Amino acid sequence: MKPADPLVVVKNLKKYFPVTSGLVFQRKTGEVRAVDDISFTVERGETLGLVGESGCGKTTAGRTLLGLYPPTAGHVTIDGMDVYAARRRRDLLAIRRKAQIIFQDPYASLNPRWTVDAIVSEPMRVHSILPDPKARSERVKELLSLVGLSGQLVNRFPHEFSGGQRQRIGIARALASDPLFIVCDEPISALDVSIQAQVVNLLEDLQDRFGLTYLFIAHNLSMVRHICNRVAVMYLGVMVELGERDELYDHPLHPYTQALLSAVPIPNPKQDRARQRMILSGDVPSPLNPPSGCRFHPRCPLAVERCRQEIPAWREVATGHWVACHKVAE
Amino acid sequence: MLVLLFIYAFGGALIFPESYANYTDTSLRLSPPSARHPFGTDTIGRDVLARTIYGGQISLIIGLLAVSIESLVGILVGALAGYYGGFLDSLLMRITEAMLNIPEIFLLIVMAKFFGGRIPEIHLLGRVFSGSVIVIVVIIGLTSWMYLARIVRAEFLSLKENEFVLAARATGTSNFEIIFRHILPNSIAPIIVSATLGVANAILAEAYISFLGLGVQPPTATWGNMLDGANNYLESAPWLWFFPGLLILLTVLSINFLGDGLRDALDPHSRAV
Amino acid sequence: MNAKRFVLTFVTAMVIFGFILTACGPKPVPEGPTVEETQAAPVQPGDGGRKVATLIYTQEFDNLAPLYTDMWFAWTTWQMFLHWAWEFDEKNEPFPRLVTEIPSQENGGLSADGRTLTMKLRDDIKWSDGTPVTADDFVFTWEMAVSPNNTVTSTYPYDKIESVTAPDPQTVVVTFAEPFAPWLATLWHGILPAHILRPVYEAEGTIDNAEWIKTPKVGCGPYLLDTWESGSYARFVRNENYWGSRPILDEIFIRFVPDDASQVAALQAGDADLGTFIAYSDIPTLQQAGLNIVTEPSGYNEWMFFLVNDQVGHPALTDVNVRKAIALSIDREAINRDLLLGLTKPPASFWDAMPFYNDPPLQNYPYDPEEAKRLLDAAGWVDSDGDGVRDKDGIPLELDYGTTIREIRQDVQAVVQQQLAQVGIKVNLYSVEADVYFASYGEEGPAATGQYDIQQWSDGPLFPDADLYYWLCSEIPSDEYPAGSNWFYLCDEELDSLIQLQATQVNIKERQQTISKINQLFYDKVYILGLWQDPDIYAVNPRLKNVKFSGVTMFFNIGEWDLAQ
Amino acid sequence: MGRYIIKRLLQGIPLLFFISIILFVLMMNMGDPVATMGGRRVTRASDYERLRRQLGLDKPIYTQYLYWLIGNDWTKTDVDGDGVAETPGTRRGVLRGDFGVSLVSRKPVLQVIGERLPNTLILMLASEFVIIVGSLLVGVYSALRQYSALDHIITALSFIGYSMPIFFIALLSMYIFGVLFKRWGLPYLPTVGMFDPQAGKTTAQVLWHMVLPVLSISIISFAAYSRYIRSTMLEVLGQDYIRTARAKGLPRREVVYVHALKNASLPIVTVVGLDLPLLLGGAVVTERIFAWPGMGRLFLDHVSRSDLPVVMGILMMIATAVVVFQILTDIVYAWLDPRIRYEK
Repeated sequence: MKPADPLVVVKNLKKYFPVTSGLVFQRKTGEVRAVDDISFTVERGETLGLVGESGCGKTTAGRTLLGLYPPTAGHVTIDGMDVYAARRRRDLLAIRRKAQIIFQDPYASLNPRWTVDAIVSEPMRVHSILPDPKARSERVKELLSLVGLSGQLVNRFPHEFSGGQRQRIGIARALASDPLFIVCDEPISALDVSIQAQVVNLLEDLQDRFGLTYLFIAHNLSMVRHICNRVAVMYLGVMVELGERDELYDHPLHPYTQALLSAVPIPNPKQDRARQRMILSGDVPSPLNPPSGCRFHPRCPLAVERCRQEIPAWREVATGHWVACHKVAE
Repeated sequence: MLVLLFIYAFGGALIFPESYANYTDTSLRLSPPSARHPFGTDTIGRDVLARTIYGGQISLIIGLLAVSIESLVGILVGALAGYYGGFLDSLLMRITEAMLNIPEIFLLIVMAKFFGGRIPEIHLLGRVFSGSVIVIVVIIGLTSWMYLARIVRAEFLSLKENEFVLAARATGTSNFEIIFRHILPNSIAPIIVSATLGVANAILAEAYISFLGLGVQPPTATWGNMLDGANNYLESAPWLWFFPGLLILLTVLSINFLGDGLRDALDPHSRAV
Repeated sequence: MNAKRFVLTFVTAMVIFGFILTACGPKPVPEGPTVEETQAAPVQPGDGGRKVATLIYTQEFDNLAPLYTDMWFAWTTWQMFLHWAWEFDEKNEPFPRLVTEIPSQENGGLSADGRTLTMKLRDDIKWSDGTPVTADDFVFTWEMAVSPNNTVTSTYPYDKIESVTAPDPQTVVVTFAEPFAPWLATLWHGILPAHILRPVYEAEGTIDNAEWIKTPKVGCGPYLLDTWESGSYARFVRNENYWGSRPILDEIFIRFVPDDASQVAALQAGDADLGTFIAYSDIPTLQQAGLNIVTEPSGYNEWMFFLVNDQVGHPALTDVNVRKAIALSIDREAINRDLLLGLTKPPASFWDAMPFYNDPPLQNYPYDPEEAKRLLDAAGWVDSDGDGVRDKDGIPLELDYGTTIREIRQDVQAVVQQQLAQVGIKVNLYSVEADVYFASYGEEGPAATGQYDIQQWSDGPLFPDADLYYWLCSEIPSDEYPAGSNWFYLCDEELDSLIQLQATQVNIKERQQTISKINQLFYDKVYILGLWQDPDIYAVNPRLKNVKFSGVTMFFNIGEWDLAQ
Repeated sequence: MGRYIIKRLLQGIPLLFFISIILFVLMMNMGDPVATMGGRRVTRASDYERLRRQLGLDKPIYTQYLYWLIGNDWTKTDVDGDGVAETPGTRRGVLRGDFGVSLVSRKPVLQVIGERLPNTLILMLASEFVIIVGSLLVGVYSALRQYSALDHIITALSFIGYSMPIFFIALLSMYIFGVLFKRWGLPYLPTVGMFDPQAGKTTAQVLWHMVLPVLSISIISFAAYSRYIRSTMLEVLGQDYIRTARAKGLPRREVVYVHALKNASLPIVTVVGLDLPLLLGGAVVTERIFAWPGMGRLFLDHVSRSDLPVVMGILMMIATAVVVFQILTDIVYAWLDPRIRYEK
């Protein structure tokens, strides 16, 4: 395999959650289109940002591509291995070992009944890395010091830690199986602002040291700009724009991206004042019953009749810059 | 109080050997309480005091064993239904609901007949238990797991969406391990409360079914079967039914207290009776 | 918590109450009845001098139609509204009822080969709706009994009959396929009213669902069913159309009281005039309350049956000396004295209630545990491993002993277990519900499949006939013949041929000799061991006059019963 | 609301199917109904085979279930044992309202049950009434006088009542009110039966005989209910709108009985509805002890003879009642609480 191959390839990924009502056995009466046909790749060693408002499907996308939710349709390969085709437990474990996830809520993501040692060593146990318990304990301490925690804390329970510390434990767990790829699912949004930077720096540091690849899910655009190489924007289950960080931030093409960016406070007040704010009207429609055509059209200031009728194609308008909008010039 | 009852049932065994509890002296039948037989004697001259001691052992053992079975089935059904969801959940929950809709005593009677006389005697720890003890344990276990299953299912439904479960899945931890090592320990509090109260219910259930003559068969004594036929001696030999009845009441009462206390301690949100 | 302290107080109070109750409890018991007696006296049914007798049944009859039930409580009730062709008196001697005389070889009613029975009916008998009772009713009854469309409980003995004909309305001719000795005791247990049921049969093909089968309100006896309230009572009123002498009571009220203690209380209080199925343990109380206790032999005795079959049962039981040792080591006198309050004694013969067949009378094996030990030692069953249980060739002398869940049976089991343990025989006790215990071989009933080495229940010959058909080798159940009724798995060729012989012996004297041989055989080989005689026991309030009971047709003279005012 | 009710009713049907299958399987292996038909003697071999054939007990279990469910009048059976099915069936099946014929009394099951049902209902309704009225009074009282001596006593007593096996209450009350009162020369209560046959089935008689059984059934549920009412009352009384009502100067009586009680009665409705199985279960034991001619005793009598049609009929009727009661509970609940609106 050539090193130039992307590490993660996502093709036409769909995840619908059935809405059921049942008498005896449940019957599907509708579906939430949380992720509706998205495609992208993540290159080795890069950090791809995935942004969008809450409820747009970013978290679902992240979890589905790891196979934590069974997909409705689509393919995902990680390091050349098809995630959804893995039937045998051995194949699945191989994928699980390469791809890990860090969660948003450091309070919910650690089993409250387990000690730190048990939590961090679980991946090693499952993947039979270091079968010797003693060696495993040593490794746990090593991992903890790697994320900036004292190895003395291994026998404590999660509730004895602060949020930031807990998130570090979560990171240590993710690292325990020596993964290539980590989905960072809003890893900092639940943390105090003062801690956020520390964690982001830790993640960057780890990326450098271990050559990790991140899919960084966030709704905080400024943090994304800080850490990501490329950024993808999602709206209501679909991807509307994807591009190099600077290209996207400087030349947003999709009206939704423009709106998002215009809401980001810019540290320089002069620039900020000069900027034109774009305020979106209306609420995000229900993914249970998404709008026809372009999903953004009910809130789009540029919407025309065509946007109501026709789903815009996912096109590459410039090298590495993809967008789905009728109004963007060919 | 519960401790006292346990001491009564198990410590009493040090004073009277089991053969004494089953020792019949037909010439002494139905003698009222006296210094020699503080609780009187029964219809074939057995000492009621000694029988309440051995009966207590069996009743308590039945209570504990039945709850073990109840918990096993309840946790298994609840966990599978809650964790896997979908068709399995629907199927298991419909069965649970169906069983819940038949009053327990009817189910017990039908089950007792279903298993009646099919299991031979069991020799355990140097003692002989009539096969009906096992039957009773099994049927009580099999007719009482439904509430627990519902509790466990609800716990699993809420816990399985927790991120630490997702994290475990992302790690590649097997479903079995997720169910039993991740989720179950986190739902243990309501299970403990429910199981404690379950012991009281199991002892009562044994008493009911034995009272109706379908439970544990002689010569093994239980508090319940000591009461069987006692209403024929309502007037002439009240000691026959009073002591075992009182002991059942005390046991159930103290277990209920314990369960209530546990609930208050473990789950401060629900304080209903 | 205050509440908890209260509970403790309450509990203490309960315990104290318990001791007070038990301390003073026994004393008032003997006084109790006298108090009630004085109370009971003024309670009299006084509504206009109507004579209403109240009977207590401890079980409700399931059905009242002949052929459709074999329940004891239905039999007792039949004599109120349905007569048999001939009935039996308090000495269990037959007397003619619907017939003019009981057929016999002397009067020409029974042919010499024993195959043809000619019955002459009275000409004045009629149903309560006025229709005469004729030979046609007998023919119809036979037809219904053997019709495959009717789910009668038993076709016996009608299936032994080749034909029943009615040459004229007062003559019934019964022809048996083979000579059939027990006809007197088994034939015509109630007849069906053809004029009511034949139309139903012709219309529906069965009489199963006929109204008369559910509530037979038309009868030919002294009383008629008036109301039957399930679970509570049944009321019988005088048959104003009765062909015999006018019944004396106006009304008979049957209360269903399933609980022994309640029956005793009602009898003590004078609320009832007659109690049935009295438990031995209640007899002293009732006698103290001034009730007459009447015991009437019905052929039944409580038996231990040994499974003498080395394939199915315990090998030790095939040795007659082991069985004899068991007989010697059970103190049956003490059981009768203490548990049955000395009101009965252990039966020595299957025909204890029928002295005619128990001739010469047998004497019970005594209680002699020392002799039992000696017999067991001699038979090679010794306690070689010192565990208190005898053994031989590595097989411990450990027997399974099963019965139904009746309290007295379970009590006796416990006593027997203890007494046998003293001679080194270990007994495991089982007791299950009757419908499980008596379930068939195909249903894996424990008795039918020979799971117990010793079984116990109450049994008797086809009283007042001596027949005992189910001890035949051919009746041993097997996968090929799951309906077999020889649950003793006993196959003794001598016994087998004697049983077959007696069933065809129409000559009474010859038959008596055969039965006596069987009796001696049972005794010598100890195939069965009697525990206690099981007669029907009634408690009768002295104001109920002229009451007689039979062991077969229980209330045979109910039309003559009277109430002292 | 209408659609909700229909939906809930539809939900009950498959549930009842499930129940019937479970019960049928259990019951098929229960005992042998033919075994006890011979009276005191074991049923004869030839009769045994014939009866099993005639009653359809020789058929495989699924066939029996099918016949039980939809009847057998569309097919022919072999009743004379010659291997040829010649007799058309007569059963119409449960779905067409035919619960079969009792194997014991040969009466239609519906008639057998119908004779006993009213007796049980009388007992149940009276008990329900005593429970609800009594527990409301006691519960409200102890809520209003929280932590008073009487409140403590009530709490403790309810704990004891809750833990009492019903037969112990029954025996104890029989002993005290029947035996001891009689011995002391006090007016004593009758301990068995539904009425004194000499006096006839008059209302007064039935009421008089009902006292002890109703007492026994009530005590267990009564204890739990009054505790429950006490806690919900306390909760409601602590809420803002009650304080507002009081602050507005509404009389205390009105506040308690109109506002608080109305809201506190909501959860009670649920408990009452859901406790039906418990009550019916208690009735089995109570009816047996007090010789009450109701369904519970009918059940015991017929279970002991493995009378499948009757036992099945009783259990299905009870299961149906429970299901219907649950639905009713939900509906009443929805009706009482305007906050609860069920989705279509």
